[in-house]
Amino acid sequence: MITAGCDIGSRTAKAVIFENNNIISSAVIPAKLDPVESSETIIQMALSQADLQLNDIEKIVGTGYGQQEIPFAHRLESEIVCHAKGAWWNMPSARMIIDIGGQDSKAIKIDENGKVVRYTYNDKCASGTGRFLEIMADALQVELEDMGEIGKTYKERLNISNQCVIFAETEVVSLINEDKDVADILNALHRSLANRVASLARSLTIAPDIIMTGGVAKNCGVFDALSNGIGFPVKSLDGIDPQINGALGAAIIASEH
Amino acid sequence: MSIVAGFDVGSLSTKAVIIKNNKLIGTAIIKSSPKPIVSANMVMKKLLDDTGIAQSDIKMATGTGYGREKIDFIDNAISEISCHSKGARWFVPSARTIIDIGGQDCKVIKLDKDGNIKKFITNDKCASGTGRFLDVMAKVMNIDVSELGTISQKSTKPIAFASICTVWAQADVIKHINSRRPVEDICAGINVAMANRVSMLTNAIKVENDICMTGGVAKNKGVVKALSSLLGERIKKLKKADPQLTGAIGAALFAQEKL
Amino acid sequence: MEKIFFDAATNIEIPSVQQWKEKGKKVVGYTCSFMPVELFYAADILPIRLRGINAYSMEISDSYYGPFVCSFPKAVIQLAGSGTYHFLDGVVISNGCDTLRRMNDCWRKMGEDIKGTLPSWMYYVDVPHKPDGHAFDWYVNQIKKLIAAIEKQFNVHISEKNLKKAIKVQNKVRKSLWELEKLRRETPLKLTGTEAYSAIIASTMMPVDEYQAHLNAFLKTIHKRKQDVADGKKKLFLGGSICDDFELVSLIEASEAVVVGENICFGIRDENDMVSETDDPIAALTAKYLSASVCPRMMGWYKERSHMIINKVKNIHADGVIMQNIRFCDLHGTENGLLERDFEKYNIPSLRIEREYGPLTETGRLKMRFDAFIEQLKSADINEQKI
Amino acid sequence: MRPELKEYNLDWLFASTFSVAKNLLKSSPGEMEYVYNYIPYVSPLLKPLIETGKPALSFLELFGEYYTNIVNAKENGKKVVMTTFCFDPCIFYAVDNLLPVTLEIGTALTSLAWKRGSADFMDYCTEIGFSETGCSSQRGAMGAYLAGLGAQIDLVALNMGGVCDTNANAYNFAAQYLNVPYYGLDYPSELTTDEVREYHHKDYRNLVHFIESHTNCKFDIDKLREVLEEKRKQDDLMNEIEDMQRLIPNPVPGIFHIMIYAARYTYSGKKKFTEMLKEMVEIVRKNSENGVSGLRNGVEKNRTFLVYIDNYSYGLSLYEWFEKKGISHMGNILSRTFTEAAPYTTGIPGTAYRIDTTNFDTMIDTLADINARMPMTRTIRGSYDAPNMWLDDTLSLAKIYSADSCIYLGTPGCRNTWSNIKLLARDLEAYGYPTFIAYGDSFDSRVETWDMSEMRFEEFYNIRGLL
Repeated sequence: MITAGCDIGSRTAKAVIFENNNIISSAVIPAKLDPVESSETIIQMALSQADLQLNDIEKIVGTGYGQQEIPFAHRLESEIVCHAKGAWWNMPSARMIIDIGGQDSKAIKIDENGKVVRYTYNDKCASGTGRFLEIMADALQVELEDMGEIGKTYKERLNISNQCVIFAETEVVSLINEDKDVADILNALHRSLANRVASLARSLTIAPDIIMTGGVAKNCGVFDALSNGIGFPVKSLDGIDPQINGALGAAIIASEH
Repeated sequence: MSIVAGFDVGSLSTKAVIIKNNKLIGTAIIKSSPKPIVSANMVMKKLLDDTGIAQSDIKMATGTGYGREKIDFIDNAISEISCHSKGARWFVPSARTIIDIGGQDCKVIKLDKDGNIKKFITNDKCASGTGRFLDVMAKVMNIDVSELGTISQKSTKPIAFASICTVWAQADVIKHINSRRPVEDICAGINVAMANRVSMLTNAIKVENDICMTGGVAKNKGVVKALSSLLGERIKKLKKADPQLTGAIGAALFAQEKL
Repeated sequence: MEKIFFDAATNIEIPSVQQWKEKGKKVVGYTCSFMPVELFYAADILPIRLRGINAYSMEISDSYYGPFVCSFPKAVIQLAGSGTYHFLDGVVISNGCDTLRRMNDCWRKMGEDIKGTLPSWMYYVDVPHKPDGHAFDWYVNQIKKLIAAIEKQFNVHISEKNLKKAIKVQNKVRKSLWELEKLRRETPLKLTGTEAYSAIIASTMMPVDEYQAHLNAFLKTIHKRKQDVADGKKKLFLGGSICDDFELVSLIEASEAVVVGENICFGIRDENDMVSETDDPIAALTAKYLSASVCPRMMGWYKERSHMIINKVKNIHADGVIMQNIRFCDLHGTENGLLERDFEKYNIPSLRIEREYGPLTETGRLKMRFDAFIEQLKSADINEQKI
Repeated sequence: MRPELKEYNLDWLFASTFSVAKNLLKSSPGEMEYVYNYIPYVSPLLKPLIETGKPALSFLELFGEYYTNIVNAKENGKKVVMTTFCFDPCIFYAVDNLLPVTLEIGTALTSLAWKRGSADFMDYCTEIGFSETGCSSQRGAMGAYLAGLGAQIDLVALNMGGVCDTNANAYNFAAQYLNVPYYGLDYPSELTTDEVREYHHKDYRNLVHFIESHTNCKFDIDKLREVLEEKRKQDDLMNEIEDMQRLIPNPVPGIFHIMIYAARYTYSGKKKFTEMLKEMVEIVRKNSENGVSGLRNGVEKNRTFLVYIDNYSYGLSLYEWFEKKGISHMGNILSRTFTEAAPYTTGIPGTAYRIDTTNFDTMIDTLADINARMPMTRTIRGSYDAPNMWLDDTLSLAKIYSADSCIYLGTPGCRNTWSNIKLLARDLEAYGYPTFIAYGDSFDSRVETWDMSEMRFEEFYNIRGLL
């Protein structure tokens, strides 16, 4: 049975094709303004990689911010359930999943069967979301993908404390004005974001293994800082791009129904 | 013959003007670079190139704006509040209430009849009443921030947003885009949300006529219209120059006084 | 500036506290200015004020406190959770405001999650929201209960004699602090607000005898000074929410201003702010700590408060007032709104700001407001000259 | 505030809306539909209300009368006292020339039925100096009274000292701003000790003195007894409704919670409220006899207990959503009556009150005890996990009502619950109650729009498998 998962987020669109408990193809693109267009483009990309046609797919589950707009989805599932499913499939020892998304961040607690036991999402403004990094990348004029590596080379420990993304941006600008090094500022930003998200996990009471999923997991600065903020080592998915985890979970759910 | 200059280094844009005998003879607006000193040098170069004036001809220069203290070629630095008041009076000599929506904050200033600051108030709360709010929203909509006003004019039914936080409002905007609500209604909703925040601040200071709006947002007809109707008062148009230059003009006028 | 005071005001576990501990003596932390420190000194216990300075992140406290909450108690919990308060032998929390009283709950919960963060003794003091009548009697009883609890927990006896002695000692400190306040009203002005304020905060962090000695020395140095630190500057009064993160004072003074007085949960109000040495000590402490400490949490006492504050502003000859409140501190936020109207009636220029508690990592926006306010005050001067 | 809003007096608007709306009940369905088209903002509230039949008429009559009396207060030589919910206003009705205005009810009604809710009034408070982060429940209606768009307030009296700073602070602000006398009852953090009881009694006697001295009226013992006896009847009726709520399916229509909430904090001790309750009991009894759920479609899929307050900011959207999903609304903290007869107070000495009308003193003590045991003054005053406080109450209520899940709804202005809700939710989860914390504002739709909230609710019920 071939199934697919399609995750239309506010920043990126992801798709995974899944057959016999294996990922056979996956794709990620920046989201387009029209979610229908995003979903059609992304599924075609994943299909052509696997050399398949849309009608070869038996079941498609849609998820993400724009899930309502996916024209070909047979079923919709919340990102929370999809991320839980994907991470648990990849790593059955997972008990807690942290997903930093574009509009919100979530901490999810699951049981040994991958079922969601509790979850929480970020509560205050957006300083704990992927948007935060994007706005900051803009302000610092660095590429989003490079932030992690650059931040690793920091020398001075700076602090960003504001609760509001926009005002945090002001803090960043003022650090630039003070001729602070970009790496030092990035390091502070990563810690600031990670600490906001860490509080989500802490409020559910920590349970290992903790897996970080979503695009931001690729940022090693945030990833490392998260372990510190939680006070417990965070793991990454085994051999899978963390960004496709939601779509993967969706594809797995499709195969189960 | 006295040539003076005013520089307004803001978080989103950097503005500069040259004034000669009380007359505006050169203006420049550029997008700010993260480093104010870089912005200041760039705007200075543009100004000199455009007007053909040599830097040495500028007898006095005053700086204002977020990065004012970092500019090395100015003679003194004065806060935006004072500069916007001064500049607004140059546009509208009868101005008593000045509303300036900047990139980082929003200020409402009350002046006495001679143009002295009687009281001012700024929003400290959240970025939802600042220029950055419109900026972020325009970006989500994939339009230029300058288009927000014109597009919104076609709207008959502005959409209500969660207006307490910029980023929460942004989530709302994305939701409405996804569900294909008319772009003009979304834009109008954004402008109204902005006007709501600003009117609250303005009312807190008890407006006195005439009211002026300075800064880039003054060019957004949607916000100005919504704000006028909320306040129940007309907002005077700044006609002599681009309202975005008000701070820089005020700075230049301070420089002129120092001569 | 007196380094010893500055260090005490900007650090939590200062050397004098460590020395106190090394002698095998106990240290207890408390939350509000309603707490009679004399009780602890009478038992030879060092009381220190719980503070939230230098908390750069909130990942621990945000997992207990919700988002719409003042950052001061959050910062205290964050520090407690990171082990900063490991040296405390006990904590006494009172209901200064809703968020502060909930600190008790959050701290206990945190103790379940993070080993070693819960002090061995936690005690809650219920401060009534009225300063007189049956509330007075209630607080007398609360103090008696607290005494009994201290005696039991630390196996000590708090005698009336020791209590009276402790009152005397604290009154001496208050007299010296009043001395300091008087100096801040003089021209030429010989000390900055940052200096004065760090000395005031240090009084809640240091053993009293040591503090008294340093304060005496400090007063002497000031007297010897000649320079007017207020020359060409505006004199300001600072009011509002708790403000032991006195970077704010320094930031104001980085503009052309000097802070000559405050009303922010620390220090003394006036020369009568003393504890009677003749009355029954517990009643005397209640009279000072409850009845004379009316703060906005005591609803219905605004007129008395505004009268006191306006008089203070006049007495110190301030040119203007900066009223601040920590975001989500409605008590001070609202009182500042009322005060703003009253200041206007008395022609006292004022500036109202809302801020976050804690390290000032970004000062641009605040500095612009202070600069503009001072420009406003100066332009008013020029006008007066014109007239 | 919008200039056009300054044209209308809020009390008058309510008085006329409710007085006119009650005529709707005499109309044919066709006529009703026709009228609804002309009142697009009030109709989403009126429609489900009117569907309840008799109690709706009483509700509309009650509020028509309540606001008409306030509008005419000065003409009739009456004084107006501004008070809070969670204060039992029956004491005011024991004085001839006094009428209470309860801000939170005004805010809720405005949020439910006005086009822009009470947003303009809330902002007006900020404009005149009140803290923007203060609780929205007061800020709404308070703005109207402070702007002079409602009755002239003569005095302020309430009972939130020691329970909720933000609440007491708002009334303190109003009193200072309007320059009228203020009296606030104060509550220690404990509930059941003798010392506390004595504190309550002394404090309440000061309130009695305050009322007498500012109204130039002496309390009439017969009038007081009459009011308290009426209150006793009301308590019994509310208890009866609550008791039947334990049945599965729950026979109580969700909207009754809003109707009782609004009436008990404005019309306690008044006959009209008793009438409404009697009619409600009749409906609930009939439902229970037939084994029918109070939900309109009759099928109960989930029983949700609201651990704090309700939501009024989206009109009745949340209620309608509950109806659509088959979720029984098990009431919130404000639905409770802590009398001795209440099912959740039996066997816990000192936590409930008893109405004793023997003589003047016992009646005043009774009133003091009642106010100390109003839902919030009782439950939110101490540590959330102290005996008889928030956690205890929530757990026992959730158990008694066989709740499947819990929701926290509140306002960002609530310092107490936002300092504790994460802890409470954790404990409730540990006891097996899936708990959702909503970030919206119960009175201000600008904090989180209904679209967004709906998405979150939908997510919660789906993920936790509650439907």
